[in-house]
Amino acid sequence: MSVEFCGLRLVHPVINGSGTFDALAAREAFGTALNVEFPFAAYVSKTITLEPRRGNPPPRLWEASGGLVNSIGLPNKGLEGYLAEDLPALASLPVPLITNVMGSTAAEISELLEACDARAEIAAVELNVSCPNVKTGLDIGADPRQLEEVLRTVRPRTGKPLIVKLTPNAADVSACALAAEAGGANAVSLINTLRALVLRPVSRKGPSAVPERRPWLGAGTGGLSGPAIRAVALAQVAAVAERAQIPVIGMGGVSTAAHARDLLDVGARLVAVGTESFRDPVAGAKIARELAG
Amino acid sequence: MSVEFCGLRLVHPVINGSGTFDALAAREAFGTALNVEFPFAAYVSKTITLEPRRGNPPPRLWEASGGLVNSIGLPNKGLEGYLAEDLPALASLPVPLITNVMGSTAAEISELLEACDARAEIAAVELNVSCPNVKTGLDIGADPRQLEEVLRTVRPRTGKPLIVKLTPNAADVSACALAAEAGGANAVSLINTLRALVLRPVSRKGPSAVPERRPWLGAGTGGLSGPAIRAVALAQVAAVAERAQIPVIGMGGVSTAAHARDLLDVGARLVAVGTESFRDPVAGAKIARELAG
Amino acid sequence: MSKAPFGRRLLRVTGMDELGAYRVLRVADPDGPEPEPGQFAMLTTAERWGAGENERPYLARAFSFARWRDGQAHYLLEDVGPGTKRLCELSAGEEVWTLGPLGQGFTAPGRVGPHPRRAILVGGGVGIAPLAILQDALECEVTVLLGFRDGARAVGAALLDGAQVATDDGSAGYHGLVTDLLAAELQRDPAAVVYSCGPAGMLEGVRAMCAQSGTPAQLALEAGMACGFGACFGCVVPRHGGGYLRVCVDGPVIDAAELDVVEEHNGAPA
Amino acid sequence: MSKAPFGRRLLRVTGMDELGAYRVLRVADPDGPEPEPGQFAMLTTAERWGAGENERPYLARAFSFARWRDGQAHYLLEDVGPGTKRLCELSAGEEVWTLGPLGQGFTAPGRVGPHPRRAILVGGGVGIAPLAILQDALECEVTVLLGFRDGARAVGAALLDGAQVATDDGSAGYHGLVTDLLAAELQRDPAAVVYSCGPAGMLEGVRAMCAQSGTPAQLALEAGMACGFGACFGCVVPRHGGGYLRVCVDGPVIDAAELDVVEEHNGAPA
Ligand SMILES: Cc1cc2nc3c(=O)[nH]c(=O)nc-3n(C[C@H](O)[C@H](O)[C@H](O)COP(=O)(O)OP(=O)(O)OC[C@H]3O[C@@H](n4cnc5c(N)ncnc54)[C@H](O)[C@@H]3O)c2cc1C
Ligand SMILES: Cc1cc2nc3c(=O)[nH]c(=O)nc-3n(C[C@H](O)[C@H](O)[C@H](O)COP(=O)(O)OP(=O)(O)OC[C@H]3O[C@@H](n4cnc5c(N)ncnc54)[C@H](O)[C@@H]3O)c2cc1C
Ligand SMILES: Cc1cc2nc3c(=O)[nH]c(=O)nc-3n(C[C@H](O)[C@H](O)[C@H](O)COP(=O)(O)O)c2cc1C
Ligand SMILES: Cc1cc2nc3c(=O)[nH]c(=O)nc-3n(C[C@H](O)[C@H](O)[C@H](O)COP(=O)(O)O)c2cc1C
Ligand code: FES
Ligand code: FES
Repeated sequence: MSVEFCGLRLVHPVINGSGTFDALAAREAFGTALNVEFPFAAYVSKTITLEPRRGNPPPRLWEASGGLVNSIGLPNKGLEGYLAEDLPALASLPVPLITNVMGSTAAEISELLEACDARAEIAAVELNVSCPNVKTGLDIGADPRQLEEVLRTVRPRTGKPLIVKLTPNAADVSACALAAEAGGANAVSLINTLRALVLRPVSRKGPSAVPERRPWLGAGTGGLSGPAIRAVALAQVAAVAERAQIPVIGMGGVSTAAHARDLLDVGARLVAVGTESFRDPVAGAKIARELAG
Repeated sequence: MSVEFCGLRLVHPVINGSGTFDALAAREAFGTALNVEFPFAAYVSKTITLEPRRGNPPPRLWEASGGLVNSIGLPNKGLEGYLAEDLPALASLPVPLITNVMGSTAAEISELLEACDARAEIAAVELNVSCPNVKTGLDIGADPRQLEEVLRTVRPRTGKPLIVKLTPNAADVSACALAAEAGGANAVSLINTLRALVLRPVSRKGPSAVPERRPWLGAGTGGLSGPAIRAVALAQVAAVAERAQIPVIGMGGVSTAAHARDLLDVGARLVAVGTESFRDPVAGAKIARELAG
Repeated sequence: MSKAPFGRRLLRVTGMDELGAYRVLRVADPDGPEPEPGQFAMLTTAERWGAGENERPYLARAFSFARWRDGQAHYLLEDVGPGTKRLCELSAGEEVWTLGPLGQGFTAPGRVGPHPRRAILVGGGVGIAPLAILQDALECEVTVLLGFRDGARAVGAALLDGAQVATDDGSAGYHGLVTDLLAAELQRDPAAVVYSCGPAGMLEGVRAMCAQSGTPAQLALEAGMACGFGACFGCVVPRHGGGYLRVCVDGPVIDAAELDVVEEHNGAPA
Repeated sequence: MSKAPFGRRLLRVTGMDELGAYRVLRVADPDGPEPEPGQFAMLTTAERWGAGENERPYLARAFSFARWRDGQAHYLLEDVGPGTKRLCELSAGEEVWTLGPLGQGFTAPGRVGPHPRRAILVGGGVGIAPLAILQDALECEVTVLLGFRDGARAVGAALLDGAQVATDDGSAGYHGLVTDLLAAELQRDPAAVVYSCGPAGMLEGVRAMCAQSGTPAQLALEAGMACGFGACFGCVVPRHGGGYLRVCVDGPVIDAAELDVVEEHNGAPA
């Protein structure tokens, strides 16, 4: 099952979706068992921004029909904190490290890429142009022209493989993938969460006066992940894989090897597991094992 | 619960999604009971095109996680057949009739609108610019500029209320809604199905040779509807209702009065029920009754 | 055609019996209209529909009426996936949402052929279900030919009277295809009306054979269905002369002359 | 902190008992590490998780260990939604996926306060669960104060020894808030360590009271959780000094000094 990806050799084709597995927290919770069969063939960090971010106010989660709506808001220590505190620890993981970054301007992204480029612990960089929870990044990812332009600017800043994580909230995702390719991306990954909204439930008690309905999530809208988006993900991954020359990382609602198989069969080189890891932290390993068997 | 919509007075705010209820077939199946409590406050026809269409080859359906993927392909008798054969029968329904049409060019759409304008049985026209199963129509709906331009051309062809059914497969649906408004639409409706793909299951028997994976649906890709898309629909309807001045028909995954309430509370004037009617043909009436109670 | 009450109804399960590899589900429907042979209902369980592997079943599933007796509907079930599995788990006292009777049933022999001396019922697997209720209604001479994959399924033949049985593996009755039995019957006397229900391959055999011998045939088809009452346009099969038929409202029983060929349209992998 | 085995484990239910308005679920975990008081597990049933109204539950649900005895985990359950409803339906012999023990438990009195003469356990509703296993472990003098909405819930007080009970409706014990009882205890002798778990409003009362009297307090918080092991960043509460704490890995037991205020963050309508 070993697979080549942007010059990296991975032991199997299953990795994690950014922001859905905190290897350092998992090591605290599960101890050394984590490293015995690390569930992913490469580890993708959560999104790192230039400045530290606290993330969004709670509540941040909602259980939807066959899925999860989240609005986490990219909490992270900022580039400096990540490089100084987390990177040395992440380097001890038994798999290659992919650092996911996001910036709202080409200048910001350049700075992020340069900093990553300087660090040997990082095997590849994933650029998040797709997070629906944060204003920045969204526009770049949804507009092919802008995406290509930004990439042309930032691409020279790192010699490491550059993966562009596309936004699914676009009219034509494969056009965005081609723009990423033209801009110098070595791979694309998709899909990120679908823009979604849930409201606070109506009070059961109380008088009949119409209550003012507010969003449930602290930040207003969120992103839908999990089984509910699986068929949408498969369509987008297939459309991108058909047109793009560069390898594709497919994700969205994968919870079994059969779902992973579908993504690989429409042309994905790697598959990422996100929400399913919340239900079972070893889901990635199980899926990889079943794919191989 | 009576509600005003584009000059029409509807007895309640629940209608059907285009293509999800065939009133004439239902009358055959259920007899006159259908008219006793017709489940919708207005009846929306399935999409009518200029020429007759057979629709897509089977299979046309797939049961997805919390939803349905379909690729029906807009089978219909064509404008002439519809006006001659179906319209007289539909006119006997106890509610106003909204005719849904689709054309791939402004000229085609103009012809459709003009023909509808001439018929007193039709209370309003819904223009489908969003069907993911058919190449035509998609581009118009996803690009605000093109949408506005087309609407400016076709709008004068009818004095009846014109509803534009937007595509959800767009980067910024509210921009499309504003374009529709600027182009002269009297209302917008959303969401249509999300572009989706499912593959034929891998054979359980047979040798280990990797089978060629083909799409399950006869036409390749399809559209996802039902509970799985509910949170996505709510986000899009809220975004549109916040910015548009014209009334909004909200739909997507509504299966209970609570779901309908959510859409109304984020600003929809009417709510449409689609896939849930497949599970229970009186779902619309039940939801309307519960909303009122 | 019996019209269905508008809206699905919550009905009580009165029994669930094993019949070889199949189950027979009985549901009390004292106020429901009596179905015509060949009609079907859309069923979902009241509880735990939406559960299970792959988050299915979600939509209702279609089942032929296999019998109608004492205000009870009988259905013959084969567990082939999440929906049928869930239905097979039911026991007396539980509840089922029922929408129906739906669709076009079989046309009586007198209205099909010119001089119908007898009816030949050709069933395959769980597709024997609508032939049972048809046999209950027929007054002419009836020949019953039923094919099954194996002996456990062949037990289902008890649902009909006087059936000649064929099995793929020879474990019961004739070792071979039920269409071999039909060929012999048609050879013996082609002046009959054939009523058939079963897998697509079998139906196609029946269709081709009847076309050749000039025997009118009524075929009860299957197709994946989302609604069962013509709303979704999902259940189509190609019609002779172009276009499609909706199996749920134009069928499920369709005159063989309306079809060029009967094909498996559920995309099931070979 | 006890580390959890990596991956969820399928464990067998050994018992399910009523306890007033609550249920006590027992699960055999012969090979599992013994949890520390205050730790929790993420549970889903092996069957029919994914069913029901609104197509939930889908994600696992968090439950405090209420007791650990003879290789069995005890959980105190209150049916408040689809996940707890499903768990409450379990009976002996069925199976539960278990991930845990997870999170930071209570800190022993000797390591919290300088001269801890006694521990005061303040629980509200189903939040009494982690205080039971804590009481099992404590060796110092213990005062137990438990508040409930009504008499049916107050039956749950039997889970702890020697509890003083308060009910909102006066149907059992003191008529009023458990924090009234705490105020009296702190007045009598503030040199204690307070351990508390319950609804946010109660915890905030406890926090404010202890802050005023200078009594160290350990609060076991709740938050909506998707994972329970720090992966999703979904379960946060604002931390004193800015930023957020993840309740699942920084808690669920959090030193009151780390918090400015305890608020309901599940957005439950008032
Ligand atoms: C008019 C009519 C009458 C019928 N009468 C009977 C009867 O009397 N007795 C009886 O037992 N059956 C009958 N059937 C068939 C019955 O409806 C199906 O067996 C049932 O719908 C299967 O549902 P399931 O959930 O058990 O299995 P599913 O898995 O839904 O169905 C199995 C079939 O669907 C395909 N499939 C697999 N996955 C999916 C998916 N995700 N979405 C869609 N399709 C998928 C498979 O290839 C397979 O062909 C009848 C069907 C029709 C149309
Ligand atoms: C560390 C910890 C320990 C716990 N220990 C216990 C214990 O020992 N015993 C016990 O009974 N409980 C305990 N809980 C609480 C328990 O986890 C919840 O009651 C449970 O998750 C509720 O799940 P549910 O499906 O039954 O109800 P849900 O409906 O999921 O939860 C009810 C709450 O969620 C909100 N809600 C409603 N709809 C949704 C939706 N669609 N998505 C998300 N939220 C929604 C409601 O406002 C309500 O506040 C603990 C929680 C934590 C975090
Ligand atoms: C709680 C949560 C947090 C996420 N955080 C990030 C993130 O920081 N950066 C990012 O690029 N994607 C993030 N994602 C998106 C996932 O990486 C993935 O693209 C998406 O969830 C779809 O996969 P799934 O259905 O398997 O979860 C997040 C998803 C979830 C559910
Ligand atoms: C089987 C099926 C057929 C549909 N046909 C049409 C159509 O002809 N024209 C159209 O504008 N929308 C069509 N739609 C979209 C629905 O009107 C609706 O926008 C969508 O299904 C979302 O609503 P729901 O989740 O309640 O089904 C169709 C949807 C389904 C499921
Ligand atoms: S099943 Fe919906 S039209 Fe036949
Ligand atoms: S529940 Fe996922 S981080 Fe705490």
